[in-house]
Amino acid sequence: MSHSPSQALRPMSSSALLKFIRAYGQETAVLLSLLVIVVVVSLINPNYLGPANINNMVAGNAYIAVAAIGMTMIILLGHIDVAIGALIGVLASIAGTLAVSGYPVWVCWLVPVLVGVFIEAVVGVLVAYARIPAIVVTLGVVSILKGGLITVTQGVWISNLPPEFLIAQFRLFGIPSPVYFMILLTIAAGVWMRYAPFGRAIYAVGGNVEAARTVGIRPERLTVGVFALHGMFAGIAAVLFGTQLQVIQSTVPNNLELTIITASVIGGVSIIGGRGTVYGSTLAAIFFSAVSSALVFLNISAYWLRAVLGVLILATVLADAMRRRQIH
Amino acid sequence: MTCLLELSNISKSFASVRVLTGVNFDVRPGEVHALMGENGAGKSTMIKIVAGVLTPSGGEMRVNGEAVQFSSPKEANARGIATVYQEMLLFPDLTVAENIFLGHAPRGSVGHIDWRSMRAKARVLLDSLDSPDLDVDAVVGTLSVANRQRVEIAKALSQDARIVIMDEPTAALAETDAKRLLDIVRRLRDRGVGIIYVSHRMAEIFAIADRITVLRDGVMIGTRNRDEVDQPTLVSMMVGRDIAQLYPKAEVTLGDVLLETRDLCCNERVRNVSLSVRAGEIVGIAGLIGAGRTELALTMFGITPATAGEIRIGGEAVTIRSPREARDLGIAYIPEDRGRQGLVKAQTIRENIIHPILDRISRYFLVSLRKERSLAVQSIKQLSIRTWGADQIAGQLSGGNQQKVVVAKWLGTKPRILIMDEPTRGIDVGAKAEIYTLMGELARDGIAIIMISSELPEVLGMSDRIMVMNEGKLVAEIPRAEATLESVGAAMTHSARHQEIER
Amino acid sequence: MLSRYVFRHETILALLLVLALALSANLSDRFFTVDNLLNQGRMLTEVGIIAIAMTFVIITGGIDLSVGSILGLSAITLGVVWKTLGVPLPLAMVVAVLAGAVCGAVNGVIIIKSRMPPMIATLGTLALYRGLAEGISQARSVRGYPEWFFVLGQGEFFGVPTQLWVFGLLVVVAAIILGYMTFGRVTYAVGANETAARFSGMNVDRAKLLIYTASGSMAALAAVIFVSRVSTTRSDMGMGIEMDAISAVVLGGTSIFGGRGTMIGTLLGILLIQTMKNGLTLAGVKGDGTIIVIGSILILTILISNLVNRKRD
Amino acid sequence: MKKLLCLTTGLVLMAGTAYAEDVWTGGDGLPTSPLACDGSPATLTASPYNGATVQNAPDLKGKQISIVDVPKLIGIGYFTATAKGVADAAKDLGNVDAKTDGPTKANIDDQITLIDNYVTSGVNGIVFAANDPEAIAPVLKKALSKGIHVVGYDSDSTPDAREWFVNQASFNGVAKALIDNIASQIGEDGAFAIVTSTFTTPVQARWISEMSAYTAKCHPKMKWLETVEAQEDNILSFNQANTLMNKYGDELKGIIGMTTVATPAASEAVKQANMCGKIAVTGLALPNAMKPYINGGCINGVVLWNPSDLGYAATEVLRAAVDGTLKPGDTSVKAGKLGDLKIVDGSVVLLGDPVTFTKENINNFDF
Repeated sequence: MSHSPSQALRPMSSSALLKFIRAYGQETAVLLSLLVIVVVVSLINPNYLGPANINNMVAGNAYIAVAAIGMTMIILLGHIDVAIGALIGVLASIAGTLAVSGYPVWVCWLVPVLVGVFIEAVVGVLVAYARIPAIVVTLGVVSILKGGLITVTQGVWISNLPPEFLIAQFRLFGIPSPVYFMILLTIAAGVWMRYAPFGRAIYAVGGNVEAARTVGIRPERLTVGVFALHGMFAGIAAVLFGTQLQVIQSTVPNNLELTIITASVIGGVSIIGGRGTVYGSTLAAIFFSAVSSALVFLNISAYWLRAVLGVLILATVLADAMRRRQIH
Repeated sequence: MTCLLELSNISKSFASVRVLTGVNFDVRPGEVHALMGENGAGKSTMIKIVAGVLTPSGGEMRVNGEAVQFSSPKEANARGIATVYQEMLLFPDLTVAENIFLGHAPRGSVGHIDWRSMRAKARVLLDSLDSPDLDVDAVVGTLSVANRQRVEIAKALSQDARIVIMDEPTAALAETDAKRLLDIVRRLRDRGVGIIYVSHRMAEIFAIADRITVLRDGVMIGTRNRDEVDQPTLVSMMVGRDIAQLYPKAEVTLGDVLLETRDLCCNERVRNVSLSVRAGEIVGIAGLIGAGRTELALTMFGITPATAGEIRIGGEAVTIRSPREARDLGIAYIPEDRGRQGLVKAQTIRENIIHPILDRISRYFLVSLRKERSLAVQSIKQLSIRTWGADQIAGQLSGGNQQKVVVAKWLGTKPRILIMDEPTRGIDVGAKAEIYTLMGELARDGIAIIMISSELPEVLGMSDRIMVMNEGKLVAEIPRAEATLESVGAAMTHSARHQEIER
Repeated sequence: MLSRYVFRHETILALLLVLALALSANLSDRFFTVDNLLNQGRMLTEVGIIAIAMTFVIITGGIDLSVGSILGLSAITLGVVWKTLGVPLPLAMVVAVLAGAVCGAVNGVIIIKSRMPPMIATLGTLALYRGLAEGISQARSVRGYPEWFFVLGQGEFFGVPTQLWVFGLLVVVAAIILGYMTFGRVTYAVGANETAARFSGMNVDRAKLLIYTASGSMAALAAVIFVSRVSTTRSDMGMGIEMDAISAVVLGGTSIFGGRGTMIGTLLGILLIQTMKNGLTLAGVKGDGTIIVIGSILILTILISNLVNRKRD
Repeated sequence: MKKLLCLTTGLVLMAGTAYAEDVWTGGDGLPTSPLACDGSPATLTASPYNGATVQNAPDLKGKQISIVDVPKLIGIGYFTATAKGVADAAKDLGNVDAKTDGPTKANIDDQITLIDNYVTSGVNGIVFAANDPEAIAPVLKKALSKGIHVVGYDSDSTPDAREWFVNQASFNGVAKALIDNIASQIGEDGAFAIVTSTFTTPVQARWISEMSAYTAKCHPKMKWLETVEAQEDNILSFNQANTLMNKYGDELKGIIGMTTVATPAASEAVKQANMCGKIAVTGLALPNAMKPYINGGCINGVVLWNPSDLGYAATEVLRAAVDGTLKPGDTSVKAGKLGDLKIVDGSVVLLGDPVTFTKENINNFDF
């Protein structure tokens, strides 16, 4: 019979490589794109592949990659969080304020993580139990966090941070600590989402809520849990973000939330939920800094960075849409 | 012998509507107990109560002699009850192995999911179901219907189920796959599993069931051993009256041929279908789910335009590329999935009824609210839709009344050709009778009706002619006089091409 | 029944608006002056015009995140076509609106053809259009518009700001389309049940294409008014305005899942937000305090409305 | 799908390359007037008053007034410092109620809306730093027409939309200070790069134009490598500075930060890369943010005026305008603790020369 798409795919399943690519198609695509950029640009200017630049490219967006881990889980569930940028700003300021007030550094690192967990858990409750769409809740939360941050800090930069607080500047074997955080957290989250029953439940709820209920999963509880977890990653990302330099601004990069969401989506998370891994989003975050660095190396005005990103988002999601059509 | 499961005097009401009244039912080990009844008879409600999805309003349920009350499917699972749902509650993006074990995967030393052992166990399970061809790492979304069914069954068995509920498991299967499935059911039975088996297929029931229970209108009509009953008895138990009474087929003088197709194709799903319908004629189209009946209707209605062949209306060749064009040619289509395709449930009756004729009842693009209301009021009266008014939300109506709204909205287009896809699915007997009467009246008014239905009694009762589809092709045409359950049923399941769909 | 529900949400909103107006008037005697109120009208026009089209978009179950970028790109188009290419300004205005329409149509085509979720498709074009705006303008502002051009953004007509007439007209037209015309019925049907709409013979794709094109055109119209109001063209114009528009629409009771919402609700949403911004500032609350209040009101209103709604089910 | 992805990426990058200009300094393309290389003062031509006049202003001479300070945005150290200056001046004057409120993003629309609301609420005076000179003009004119005094600082509007503008330092003065500073560190044949906010920011674009002209005139052998954008974002500034160092390797001798965000971030990048002494950083910066680097010896010196003084002066000028002690045609104005400030170009109050902060003096400043 020829009218079922499954027939066309089945004979390939014998090949382990193909199986891998099929399961991690988007991740492979991002990795390949990254390699293409690296090869092309380093041919034009070998300095691009200098150890320092590699370090910068990998470390530069590490906090985005960490935040994208949580965002990936949120999107897997079929939700979204547009407040993540503002949240990172707030949590970084909390960390900095504690640090200059002389609290022990572990308190300064831990408290923002806990606050992040708390805030996102509240968002999760509003989404799961009050059934307000996540985009509406987080749209409101953005305003509250942004306004709150300015009101509290009065816009003053936090400087004179104690050196031992600046965790993002620690290096091990010449590699900055954010790289370790990014890699370890990505792998930990990836493994957890594959091997922990709770992690698998995220895929189940994202793929088919009703079916998930019949196998004993409670989607509401899970949603709150995942939002809380997302808050934890936001907290870690905020600490990495805030300790990268000697001062903490009370503003975050423009459209930080969109960058994080984009990393997740380009990394292969299906916005409808149910499919994707965290490896792709981390690769995508590195990919962004590689592109942004490449623009400087190629003397392309940064104006075009956004246009490039836009085309990339469309291309990847288009690919995802086409693949999905093949499956169903 | 103790029963695995015993229901005594179980009732269930939704709001004030009683859907089950005093049902007694039991399942013994190593037995296939078939559950029969027309749509809306209360079968699914009963199944859901056993599966722990619904809690009964009254009565008692015992598992292995112990009284139980389930508040979630998980609790039913823990008692050894597993369900193979008709709609197949699977996760399309996950693999076969994971679908089977989700929620109770084998754990490793640190509580992690042991993928290796999970895949091995899934392999063993599938082999025991005689499905060695099914790859445990395949993504379920890419599987055929038959294979998904096997995954569902494996999932049910993965928890050592002692009682397995199967809700119309063969509804979507071709003959060979259905036979294979029956083999699997027998294997389970031989292992001592008790099986509640819901099906419409008479032949199947007689091939596999040990006992048969019939429900009608939420009431248990009776339980019989297989060898105590024959088909006509079962049918009259299910229908509750003479077929002639339920299906008021009036004699109508047939007019000219209104709709004709010649070698109509739509990709692989509809293959070279040639048929014709005359004014006043009711043509029934029978076939299995997936046989291409709905696809044929969608092609004639312009949702999936024809890729080859010809459609003639009143003798003239036409092209139909959209439902709007179909409507303008006098074709109306009552879709099979009322909630998804037929109605905007969140809107009022009034709004729904004018959806297909927005352009006709508006002037300068402004909707005539007066005409809208009068049309709605008139339709409510004509089809005796039970509602408090034209402004009631369609989704709040009962299934039968929702179906009448769908019929009303399409009658509003003044069709000459009416295609009805499963026109009585999920509605109560009273509403069914009304729909049948209406069909008779429409036929008398000279409308050509094509009725697609999986309920053979209905097809037999209402049609002037019966067409049988199989794998996208028209395989048989049987006049009313010669049509019997057997003849039509055989044509339906007999695969035109004796090839296995799965390798 | 639907209309009853809508009535409920709008009642909540209207009450809130009255409350906000009363509070503002109480807190500052300069609030309830014709001058101030008309001036607030001038301020809300751009977000308002975008929110009108966004209401349609969200009722169909979609979303358009790219409107801010389309605003920027259209503004740049206006400036570049007029100044660099030397096209007469009235014609340049038309070209700018057309450019917005094209951007919107591109969104529509992507969403319809690829069946990509609108949020992602427009997230992509958000970046793309802003990138184009920056690339085309090379980040240069265009200034020096002739005096007559400012009539649109800074002038008055019978004592009322010119753009308020435009906005008012558009609201009325949109309310008629949504409430009384066949296209409105199609919009609701598509949002509530796209398949059923298709099966009812509605041209779903055409409706979506029209709505996204309208969304782009409205963003472009807002761009022209904006340029006229601030006398200059910059590529960063309209950044983040999509969130303001979406907030207003959602606050107005339009369901983000589609199928439900009214123009009156959106109008009330816009007015409520503007009243709070203005009233709180006049009362001496700073900008950061104001946005906290607006964010809280957004969540609370939807929460209350949801709870009321659920009780009724 | 992978192909599609790679292909589009490649295409876009190529298209971008093709479009890229040869040497793009990031200037605004307007005429420039570089100062003399030897530092001889530019001749200050007295020109007639070209600011606006306030209409129907009530006579508030010596009376209590309320003013609002609207910076480009709030939440960055620079404008926090100017706000402090405004508050200090209000305290020193004793008869001014001052308040600072601004948008959270450097967004023209939010700023305009904010000012408009304050006009309605009936303040007596506005001091502002414009996000866009043209865009802000209509609302300021409206304020003037309602008898509200308007004084700009840091970033001007068009002159006809305000009475006075307090200029922290002339554009060509800043340009000269920055270029001379970097030249003294990296030599006359050194190569340097610029990290700016965005090419759309008028003030930065103006400075860059003047710097480019001054370099061509007085340090013709110096090599201007490129200008990169980093918004007002310190992480991005840090990354961009790193990328510049990696791209040019040994060729790059100096980085100039055009914002108070970019300069410390670039310094941090140099420090973290252990390039102190090999790559010179200068630019505009607040002393507090630079103390670790300058005291640590990594950075020699940065340039800035005292932003607190800038806010202070703006407030004093506004008070003088309200009191009528500052009138069109005046050539200087008394500004409290700052003494007499010169007035040039018709309506521009000069704060004075920019200060170069070095190891020697930086600890005397706290902002």
